[in-house]
Amino acid sequence: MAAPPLQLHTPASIGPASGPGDIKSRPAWSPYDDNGGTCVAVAGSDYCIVAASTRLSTGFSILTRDCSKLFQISEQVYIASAGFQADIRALQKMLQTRNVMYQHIHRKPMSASALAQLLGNNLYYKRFFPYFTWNLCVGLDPEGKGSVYTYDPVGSFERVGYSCQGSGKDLIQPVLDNQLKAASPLVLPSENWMTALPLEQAQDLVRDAFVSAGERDIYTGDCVEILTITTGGVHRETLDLKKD
Amino acid sequence: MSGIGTGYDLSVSTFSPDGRVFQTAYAQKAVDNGGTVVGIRCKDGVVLGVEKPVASKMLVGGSNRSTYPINQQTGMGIAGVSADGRQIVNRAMQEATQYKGFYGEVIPGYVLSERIASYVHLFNLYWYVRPFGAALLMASYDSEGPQLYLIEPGGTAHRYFGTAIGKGRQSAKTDIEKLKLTELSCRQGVVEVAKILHTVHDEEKPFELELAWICDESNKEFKRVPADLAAEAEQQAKAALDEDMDS
Amino acid sequence: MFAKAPSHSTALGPGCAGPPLANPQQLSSAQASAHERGSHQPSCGAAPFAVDASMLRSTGSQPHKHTQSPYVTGSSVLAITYAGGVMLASDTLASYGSTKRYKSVQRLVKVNDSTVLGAGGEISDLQFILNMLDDLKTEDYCADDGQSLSSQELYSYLSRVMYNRRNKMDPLWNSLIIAGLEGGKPFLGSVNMIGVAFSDDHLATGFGNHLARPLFRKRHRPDMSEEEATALIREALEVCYYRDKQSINKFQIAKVTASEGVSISEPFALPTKWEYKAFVDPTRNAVGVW
Amino acid sequence: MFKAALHSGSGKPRRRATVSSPHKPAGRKLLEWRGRIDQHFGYGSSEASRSLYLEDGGQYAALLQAELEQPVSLGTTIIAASYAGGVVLGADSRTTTGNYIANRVTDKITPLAENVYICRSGSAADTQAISAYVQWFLQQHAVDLDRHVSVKTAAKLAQTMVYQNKNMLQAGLIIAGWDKQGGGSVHTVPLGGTLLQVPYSIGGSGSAYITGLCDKLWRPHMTQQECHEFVVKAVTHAMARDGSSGGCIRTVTISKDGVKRDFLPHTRVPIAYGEMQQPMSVGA
Amino acid sequence: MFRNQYDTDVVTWSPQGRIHQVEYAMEAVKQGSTAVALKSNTHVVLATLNRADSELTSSLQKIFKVDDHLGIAASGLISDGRSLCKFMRSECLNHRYVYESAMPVTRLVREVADNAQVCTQRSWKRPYGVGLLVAGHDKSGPRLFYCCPSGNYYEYLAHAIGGRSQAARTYLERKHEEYPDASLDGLIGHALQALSASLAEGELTATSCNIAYVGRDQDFKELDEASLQPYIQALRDAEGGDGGGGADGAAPMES
Repeated sequence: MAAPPLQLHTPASIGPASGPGDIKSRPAWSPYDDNGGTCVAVAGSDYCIVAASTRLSTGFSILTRDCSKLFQISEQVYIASAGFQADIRALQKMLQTRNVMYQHIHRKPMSASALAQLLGNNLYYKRFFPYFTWNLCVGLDPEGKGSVYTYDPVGSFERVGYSCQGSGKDLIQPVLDNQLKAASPLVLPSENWMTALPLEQAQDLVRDAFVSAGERDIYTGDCVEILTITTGGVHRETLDLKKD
Repeated sequence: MSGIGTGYDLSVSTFSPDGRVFQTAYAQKAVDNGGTVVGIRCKDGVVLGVEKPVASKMLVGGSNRSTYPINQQTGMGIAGVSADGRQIVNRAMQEATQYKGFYGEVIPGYVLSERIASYVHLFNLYWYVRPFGAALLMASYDSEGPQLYLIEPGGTAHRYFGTAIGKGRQSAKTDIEKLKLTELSCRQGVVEVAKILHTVHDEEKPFELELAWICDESNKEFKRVPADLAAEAEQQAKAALDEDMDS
Repeated sequence: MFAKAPSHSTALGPGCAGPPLANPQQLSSAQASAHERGSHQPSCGAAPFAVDASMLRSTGSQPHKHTQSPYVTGSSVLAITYAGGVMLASDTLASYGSTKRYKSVQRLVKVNDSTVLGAGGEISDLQFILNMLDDLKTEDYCADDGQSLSSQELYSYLSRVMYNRRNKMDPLWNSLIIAGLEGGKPFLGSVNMIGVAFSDDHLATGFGNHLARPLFRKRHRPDMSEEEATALIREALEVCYYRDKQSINKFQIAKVTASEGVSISEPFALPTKWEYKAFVDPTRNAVGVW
Repeated sequence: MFKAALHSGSGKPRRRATVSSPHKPAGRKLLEWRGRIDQHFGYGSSEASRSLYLEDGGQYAALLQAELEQPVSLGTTIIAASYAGGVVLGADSRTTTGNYIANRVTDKITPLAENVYICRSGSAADTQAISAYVQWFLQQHAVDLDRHVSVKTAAKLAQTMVYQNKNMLQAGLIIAGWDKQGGGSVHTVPLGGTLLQVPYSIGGSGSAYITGLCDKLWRPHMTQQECHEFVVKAVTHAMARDGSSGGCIRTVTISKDGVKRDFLPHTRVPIAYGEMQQPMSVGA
Repeated sequence: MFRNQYDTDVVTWSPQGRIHQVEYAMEAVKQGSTAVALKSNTHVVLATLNRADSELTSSLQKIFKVDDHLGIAASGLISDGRSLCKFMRSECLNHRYVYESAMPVTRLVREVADNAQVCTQRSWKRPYGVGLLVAGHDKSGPRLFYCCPSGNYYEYLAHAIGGRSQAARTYLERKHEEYPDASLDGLIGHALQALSASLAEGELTATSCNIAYVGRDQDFKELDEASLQPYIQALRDAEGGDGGGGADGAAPMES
């Protein structure tokens, strides 16, 4: 982004008639912004890890260093979202509301698969004025296996063994592919795609991935929040990243 | 009333042969049977007092409100069916908000009273509704000074220097007439209102006094009378009552 | 991964209210046409997805609203927390394009006994917002239950209002800072015209995000005393006055503390420094310099 | 409510020449243009203009059309100032359509109510429509209130219309008057629909030339006469530099004693630097 | 056949200034089984009786969770109660969506009551035939309200509604000084005592009643049968001990 040329005076401001209503000088606006951020999720056979950076940016500016991109829907189900923060917030609030309604009706919290479908439907519902959000839906399936659902902004989704979304995707996804790729999806159903890595190693991998992305992606940094979901509960840790 | 059994008193959209609308009169009856509500306009503001019967000692004290702010500059006291009264209060709040949004100024008391009266009147026109069983005393303090209005189930609105509605209205009105309202301050008015309501309430049933005012002392905002002043007024009222009994 | 050209005011970045720089930076033709279509280029390098703006226009006789732009605007608002309170500051200018037209417009407003709103951007939209908040306040007054909206509730409310209006393609052209005490703790929240909302220990809207926040990042501590906080805010205001052409030396500072509630200062001017020798004669010892 | 009313058309003829949209078929555009020639010049038959259009391949006509498609606009100088006890409103009298002076003795100071007047700048049609609506609302309101309306209410009504239709209206308004509660007060409603109460306000294209002058000359607590002189001087200097302002100077003074209109014909407008005094006209 | 000619719809005032239909609707509340509610300085407890009509049916749900901070117990036409509950849930959700906070109990109750009033003034409607005990906790502390079909609402320290509730009210009134400082367990004990006072025959079992509570740092929660059992046991012990003389032997801590 080149700096605007220096002006000793503004040509437009000389003519008194040209007020701010002057069409040419009208600032345009876009209903979208990209606030950056990276989310990673890894499914194990008895755990699920979800992590997201906490920096909120716009253009070359950092808005805040501490804005969580993880959102708890029910006890063991989370979504992680990067992209346009206002849309993310709207999506989170909508899902939260729907979860309360679901519980009033069904008297149980939403499962990861139920939320996954709901999220997909709602993203597609806004197909022609989409939520500009890159989402992961994360939790445990009824057998206690990690489950990760990955989305595009307009609601296409699939269950996978691991995924990365957001501004650091190009940096992290190849690493995950290299480290975690299991048998061919053609061979196994997706609910069996989870990695064989033990929990600690998977956590290390996620930490490394974020530290590396923090080096090269200006939208990933400050801090990463890592949640480990097991049948025993949810464990939260944070890891500082570079703050430049 | 001569309407009973004639069949002319079953609907608000029916006149009786002698030109009366009995349903409206019956609704007024609901007001007349309710707890007494007194309002007086003093030299520096308006005081409203409500006598609230307390049905059970398990009720939380001070709950079951009968006086409601409409906006900062206006308030109402309900006599009769309070559920009905609340609808009118809600409408008044909407009118006040709408007026402010449109004209950029606080709605003057008499404009609000007239608008509310029109609303109440609507329920006297159609067979599929019934008139409100509530009357409202409205206190306002606008650029024209403090004013007191009474809106009745028939859809009438009148401005008063002081008036009373509800069960004890007759003797309360007599008492109000004895007051020198042009010289009375609201602080004194609160005591007078408490006295009147205590006098009027001659049964042994427990009751609660709800006092609200809008005056210079309340910063021209409609508020409940401060607890200490209300307690003091009630004390004085009781003392005066005992004195009367003794003499 | 790479920063894309901001889509809004080139000076203030996306979602920030305010007129463009004197000479708005021309977007590359590709970007410009992309904006016309309303398409969006994700910074993560993924494929852009297009929004056909015409799809968003409501059918029928409804006028198209998304061409609006700000007319009378306010500039930055700065805000920091400190031990036991929050502090906001802004100047009192409302510009008309680059004309400094109204110089006594208060942009810090008391919302209720625990909350202050600071606003930049279109003043008429601010007045609209204030009318809504006034209605909310009256609602609280009428409920007469001693409860009023907390600053966090107001922040949440305003974020919904701003986001809903952007959804209607008819945004309220403001950047807002909501400040107050939440359960005795200082709270600062920021909402911009497209509904991006976040909370931090220090905030600044508009140009202040570039000029004041670096200073805040360096110097701000949550446990600052009120004197320290005042000194920091005043220094940041000074910087804004030196480097933001849409500002004047007439400021107000608002505070919310547990003991005193909301207080907004009378307008005041800051001492500024212009008498450095090098300022008087910049070309001395530097021949050939302009 | 305003919105609906505005959209449905006021029944008043809208004088603003229609800015043709690109979607309109060319034939219709031409028709409109012919109509306008007749309307604005009062001569030139449709046939004549048609041939004009055809002869040079439409070039001249296109130019003329561009000129005439300018909305009838009050490229204007308006002002209102408060003094101890009241307000003085002032305006020039020029209305233009592009470079053509459509009216040289316009009255841009319009009564909204007995005690409130408005200075209009921007599109003549828009400001007339707004004023007409505000007049209508205030009339109703005065009946409701049974007293004079407040200046603030008048300003708020105008503001609401400008704000809610900001995309469609070109209107810069100054509302001033006197009422019992607020005394004399000046409210300004610039383009986007902001409403501000100010000690004095200037507006229109001419105002840019006199901002400094007014900042210098205006003082609080002026007498009525001082305030009137201030207003006339301000408009004089604006007319001296702004081509879109000119003609005569009209003023309206409002105080508790009522409303007083004054008219300063062009011949008596003071001469500014670089201009010449015209010779005395015959019979003057 | 009719008691009088003024009692068949809600838009007819009787000459005495009464709406008979509304009064009849309030009778409907008494057709329901007993619901009891009481509050301390920190908690509100709701208790209802279940009358399973036969061994083969489940008993009707009479306690509804509205939001984390608020729930209701209904007596009368439970289906009316459910639709009011639905309204309350959506109001609370809306409030949470906009303000990200719990809706103040008083304001919700007032909205419900205003809704109920409208049904007493339109010829094509009938009043709700249900009484609601509303238990909630917000910034102002624990609150307990009774919403009546007439559109009136009252704030109580303790209250009982439904058939045979007079006995429960008598109990509640007799012991009311103890409630403000009572522990949650103590409150539940009192609620069960009140409930059992209203029993026509037999005694209270964990299946024949329901308990729910809400309070400071305590989301609205309905006890299941197993966690109710110890309280029932404590009630039995107390009754055995001093013949129903109160809940001094508070129930054991819930594990």
